[in-house]
Amino acid sequence: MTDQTQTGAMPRPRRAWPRIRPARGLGFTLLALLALCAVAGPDLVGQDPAKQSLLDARQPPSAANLLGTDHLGRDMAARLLSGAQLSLSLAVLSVLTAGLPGTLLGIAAAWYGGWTDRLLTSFADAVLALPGLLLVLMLAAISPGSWWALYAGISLTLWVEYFRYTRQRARIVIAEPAVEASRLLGLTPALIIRRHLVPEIGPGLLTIAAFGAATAVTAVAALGFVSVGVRPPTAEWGVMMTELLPYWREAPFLILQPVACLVITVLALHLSVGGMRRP
Amino acid sequence: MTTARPFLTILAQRALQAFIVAFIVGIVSFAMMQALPGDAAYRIAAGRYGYDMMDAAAAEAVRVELGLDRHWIVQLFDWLGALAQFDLGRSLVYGSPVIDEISVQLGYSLLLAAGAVIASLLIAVPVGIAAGLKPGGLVDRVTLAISIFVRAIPAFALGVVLVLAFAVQLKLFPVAGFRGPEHLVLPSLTLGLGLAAVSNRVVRDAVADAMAAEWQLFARTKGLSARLSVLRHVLRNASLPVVTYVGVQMAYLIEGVVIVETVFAWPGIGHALVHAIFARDVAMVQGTALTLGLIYVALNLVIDLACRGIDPRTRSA
Amino acid sequence: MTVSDTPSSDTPSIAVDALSVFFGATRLLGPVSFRVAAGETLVIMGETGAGKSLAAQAILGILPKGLRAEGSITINGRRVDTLGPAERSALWGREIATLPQEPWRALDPLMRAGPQVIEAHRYVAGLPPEGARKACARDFETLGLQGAERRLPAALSGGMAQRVAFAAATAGQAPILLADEPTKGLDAERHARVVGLLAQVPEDGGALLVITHEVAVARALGGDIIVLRDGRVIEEGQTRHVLAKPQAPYTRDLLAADPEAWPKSENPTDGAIVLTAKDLAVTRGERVLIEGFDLSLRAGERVAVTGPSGIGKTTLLDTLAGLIAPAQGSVQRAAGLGRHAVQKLYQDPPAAFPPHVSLERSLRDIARLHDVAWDRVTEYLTALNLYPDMLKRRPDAVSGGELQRISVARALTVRPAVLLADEPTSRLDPITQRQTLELLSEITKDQGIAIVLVTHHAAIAENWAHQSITLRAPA
Amino acid sequence: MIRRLCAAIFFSALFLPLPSLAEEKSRVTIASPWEVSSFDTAVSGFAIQALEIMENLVDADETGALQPGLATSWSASDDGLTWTFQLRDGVTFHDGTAFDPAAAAQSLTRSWQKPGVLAKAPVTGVSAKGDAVVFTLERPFAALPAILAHATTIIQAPSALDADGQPSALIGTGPFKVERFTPPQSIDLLRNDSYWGAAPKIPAASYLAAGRAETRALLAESGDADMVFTLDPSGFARLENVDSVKTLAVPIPRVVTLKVNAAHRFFSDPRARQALSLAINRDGIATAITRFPEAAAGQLFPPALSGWHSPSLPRLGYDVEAAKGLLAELGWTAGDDGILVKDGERFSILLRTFPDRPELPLMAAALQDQWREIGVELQVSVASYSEIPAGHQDGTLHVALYARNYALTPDPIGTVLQDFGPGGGDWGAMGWENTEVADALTAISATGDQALRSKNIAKVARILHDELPVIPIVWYQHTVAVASGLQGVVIDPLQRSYGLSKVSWSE
Repeated sequence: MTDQTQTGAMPRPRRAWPRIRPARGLGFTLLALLALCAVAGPDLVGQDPAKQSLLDARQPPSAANLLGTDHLGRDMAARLLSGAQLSLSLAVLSVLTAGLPGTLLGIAAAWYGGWTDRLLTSFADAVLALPGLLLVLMLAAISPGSWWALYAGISLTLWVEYFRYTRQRARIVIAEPAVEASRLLGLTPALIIRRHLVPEIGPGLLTIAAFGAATAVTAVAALGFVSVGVRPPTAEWGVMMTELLPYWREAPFLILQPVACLVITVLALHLSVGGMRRP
Repeated sequence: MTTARPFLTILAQRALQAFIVAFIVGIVSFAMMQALPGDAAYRIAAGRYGYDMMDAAAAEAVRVELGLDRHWIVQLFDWLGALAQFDLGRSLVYGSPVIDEISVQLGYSLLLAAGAVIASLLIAVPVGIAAGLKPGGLVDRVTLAISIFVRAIPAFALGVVLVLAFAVQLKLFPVAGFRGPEHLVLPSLTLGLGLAAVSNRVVRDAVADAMAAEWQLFARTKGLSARLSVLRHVLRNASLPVVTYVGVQMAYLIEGVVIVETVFAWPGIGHALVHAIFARDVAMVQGTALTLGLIYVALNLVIDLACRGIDPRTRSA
Repeated sequence: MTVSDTPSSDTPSIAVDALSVFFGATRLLGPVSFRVAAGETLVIMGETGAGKSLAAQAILGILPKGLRAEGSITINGRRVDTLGPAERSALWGREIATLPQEPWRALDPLMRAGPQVIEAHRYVAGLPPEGARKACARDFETLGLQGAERRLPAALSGGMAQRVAFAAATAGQAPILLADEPTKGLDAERHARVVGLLAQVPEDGGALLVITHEVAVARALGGDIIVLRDGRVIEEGQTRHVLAKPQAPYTRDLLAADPEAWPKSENPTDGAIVLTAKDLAVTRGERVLIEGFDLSLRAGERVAVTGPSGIGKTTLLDTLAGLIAPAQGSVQRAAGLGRHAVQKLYQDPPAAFPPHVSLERSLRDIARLHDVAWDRVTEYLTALNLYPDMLKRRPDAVSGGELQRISVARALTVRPAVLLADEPTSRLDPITQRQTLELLSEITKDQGIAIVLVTHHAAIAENWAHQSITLRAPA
Repeated sequence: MIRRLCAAIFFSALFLPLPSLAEEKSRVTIASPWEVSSFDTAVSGFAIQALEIMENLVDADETGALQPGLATSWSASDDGLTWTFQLRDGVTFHDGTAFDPAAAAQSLTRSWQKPGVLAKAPVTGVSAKGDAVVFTLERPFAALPAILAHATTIIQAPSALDADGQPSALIGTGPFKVERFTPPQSIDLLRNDSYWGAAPKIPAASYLAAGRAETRALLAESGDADMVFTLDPSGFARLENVDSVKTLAVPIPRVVTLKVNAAHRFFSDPRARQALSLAINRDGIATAITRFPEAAAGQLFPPALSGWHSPSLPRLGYDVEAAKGLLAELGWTAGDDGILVKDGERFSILLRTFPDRPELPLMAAALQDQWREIGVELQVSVASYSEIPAGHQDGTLHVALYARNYALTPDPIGTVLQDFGPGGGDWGAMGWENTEVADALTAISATGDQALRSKNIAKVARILHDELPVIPIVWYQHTVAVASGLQGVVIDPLQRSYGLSKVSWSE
């Protein structure tokens, strides 16, 4: 057998991020739990996330309200669960709709090179130069309070990152003799992408995606902060962060809850992705 | 891998990019502003007079004053024609020249952005190096967890917590405003922490890669101490991806700037852009977007030049 | 080579007693014992992957994580295997110098050649800045590197990079030089220069420890030799004796595998012409590398192409493969040959496979795309002395020799008419090299496949090919 | 190297002597949410007036009673069509130029031609005459002096206008002059030593617009700001327990109201509007959201609006069953999902509101939940407030939630006339007209006779209370946090002034 000692002076330490098997299992368990929460929604606690009880606002956790009540006396647990549906689907959707075209265009730029590459790269540069916020705010303004406008805007600003990363890495991979060999041997482009590119750039993309999921949710919070949000009484983690900010001194446990949910989600994503790299 | 580009080529490429960006930004922002629903005259009147004073009569007055009835093509060509003479026009809401508005606010925003980048580097570089020198070690794992946590906290929450700690409790820095350099610290730190949460991982990866490189091992076996090897070889090699990434981060900085400007009552361009969009101040939006786009291009030029400084391969060969 | 605490002449510079390296409970190397005194040379020779490099790593104290060394190592009279990492690294450059395997990768890509040597003089030898610069200039002159001080590693040839690395490694005046595969991938001329450089070390009173798989290197350096196989010592003694009268069968095989000793190939078959190149020119940028290249390749024919590094052999091969449009002239395939009729074999076999996919997956993909039954593929594998079980592994988990044979099987799967092989055995030890090339010639003969072999080894070109073309730079 | 340099710069920035913190406490810093973006008095008049940079011809005290300002006296001609304002002598603008009738007339003409309160008054001309400014009207209008006390009619120096006639500086006659203006965030002020009236006690002041209530509360708590206006309920509650600040809450004539499109088939019957009103838990909203339980609006005009608030009106109540009953009378029946249905149409309506006042979206969410109890489905659209006048004009509006200030001018008649006069108003009645109210309002605006006014005001208040063209929800409190060392603080319920010229530091 060839050990690495022959091909290189020393085996490289794993380029991956801290990688521990049990941690990965924990990641998947957490993700499964989050998915369960999102699917089951507020039914899990049997409370209506929109039902108010104004005189019982900002109550600390109790038997009736497991996580307390918000500023309008709504059950926090029910709202967080209801928010999980929107937040997680926003995270997944925006990652998908930004990641897929971004990755495919990145591969196209690296594959064809020349003018295609220059055109796509200039386009991506121009998109980056256009303040992303402008794009999101305008889309949100086209349809105020609409969930889809927010999501589309966020997704539109995120794709460039996937594009840049994929293009940069794919260029290196495509230039390798292994890809040349595969082309000579008659592998179809689709197969070359699957066998050569996906394993090589996949982990990096997943890391971007994990960060991107967090970005999507905090972007909603940031938009809420500049008064662009979804229609009440929608519960979403980012929206809740903005809504609960005014009560951060008297009831800090309120705003901490959606933040904690997001931390858990991102942590779970990172753990289950295992290797984590950024471009 | 790296292609050598002469200095002038870089300048020419960036100039061309600047031109394209100017054109695209102008057209896109104009088109989107036109596409927005609702009557622009009402929005502008609202932006001008506030809700106590704004009504349909004010909106009609605005419509007549600004000629909003004209066909959009006429309005676009007006703007492009003025732009060709380096005139960004007057703010529809404030009536003052856009260039004046931007020049005041841009200065503050750039100060804030620079403070944020410096703060993020001051945090990310040492932390990233510490984590990257021992990938998988305790420092690495702890900083990863902290990075994730900071990344998941919205900037405004981070901002108020920092204010509470450093301004109210410790009384080290002022809460908000922009009188002196001490006012810059907390907003910079708020933004910088958010940036550092990601960029410390980039530094860490770059350092880990450099530490695993054969040339690093050879630098050691030829007799350099660990410290010298890091200082003379690892840092320089690791700084390349980091500098490139900082360039990318700049593009995302503007979002954070808006929030931080609002929390810290900092007069900045992000804040102005948001207001201009809400108030349908097309001239301000176009002018601001254009300025930000050009700054992005200029920053890329700086990054290019920095990479040239670090990487001699791009100069000779 | 005067160090203040110079050991007495009977103290060996380096002494290794019962050194073993383990991965868990598996012994990868050893037990090995040897000693090298000042002015002496020791060559450790063996097949690829025999654990030779582990010895060097164990001596330096840079074994990869998970590996563990036993036995004692004494350097200049001081036991070092019991020392902590910091103390061991303090020996580097000062007591023991190391020549890297791949000099290009061992030089900082962002630092010019001069400063990389100067810093060794300055920080390791402790010279003042001006003195370090002068010492570097002296080194560059002695090594024939004048004018290379301002060049970046990427602008150095392999031979030059090795000499720069030599200057940097020896700047600290360490009395011991450890060289791990110092001639890997060098052409004949550069090969000779590096060996000459190494031979100088014992003459100057240093102790030299060289790890190599090349018989020619051992022969040129003399001294003592240890032959390793599967991590165990097969034979040891004076190099001269061992090479002249090898006792162990394995050593004999190793010597017999030297291309110089190969029998001359028989006459070519008279097959049909499959590929014609006419008046071909190869360029790199503006520079013309090869001009007026003509070739008529017949089925079953073996053609070797030799020439100095940088002459454009690889580019020529790519042009023949149709991967690059010819700058001038034409390449024509015989009528009826399909798109996949020309295949390539690569110098570095692990780099020619998708690294994250099992070998079986890669091969099955190709079989499926070309409608070849899997049984046929296993037939090829068997013919190449491979067993299908190893296909479960990934490319980095099989040896270079095996992988190169798998890549032959992979190429055969698409039923090519022409195989273009770019130094396919230069990274393999002599026995594996011989086996691989012999199998290649058998199979191509059977299948009537023409083969163009690029090599820097004149003996291989001479003995293995039917026809040998030597490229020379245009005037 | 570069890294070290940056570090050096950053750290030296950190440890520079902190001038503003070290400065002797003489400057008073005000924080408030409202940004000052423009030199134009039509746009930024409120801040310029409240900071006492510019002044009006007519001033008003905290009760809304008119006082001499830059005009020492004023009088109307017998037919009520000509008003003469006698100007104060010896007043100069901050830049030394003289304040004279020509300057005043120029400034007022500009205000008259810009959208604002003056543009809505029946003015036909403004001119300088002798040492007075003369207004000519098309019909008698008793509220003119009150309008001249409004922020958009402050007097700016002619030298503040640039060559294009655009304002490019803040030059007025007030006790404070502008040292530095950084739009939209701050204005630094210096005492105007040549002020005609009593000179301010403090030498300098600063205004900082801090948009977020959290920031303002922290500014107050840390002592970085000495007077902080408009606190959020949570911040107010917190600051009540901080020793270094005093908190004040003053009722002001601003009301959160719900505008209902009475022309819409759902709301044309007053009983429908009454039902909606009965379904609102005002006490809940006042307790949980604004946290001033006593500010639940029992009627439209708050007690702060002296002369208009009438204690004799019954409080608007909360009675879900009564509300359901009224709607049932109108033919609404509950559908399968609990939402009312009539003629196959669901009682589903859209409420427009805006986020500029953070409590409005919260109240909208509360209304959404409370009206669901009576089977009314409410969609909430939080967007630009310009959507409300726009929806009023094109008739698409259902209901809108906003905060209306009935004391824009010290005399509320101008605003009330606009809102409930013939044709309704953008921020008032929609599709609702009542000749009795219209006549009463005309009478009030034309006369200065207090008895006649009171009679008509009571009539207007009663009809609005019964008919509910707008449904009041809560009255506003003006919340302020003041550094405990600051003396002489007077909170103006009309929000015309921050009272800077009267404050001083104790000791």
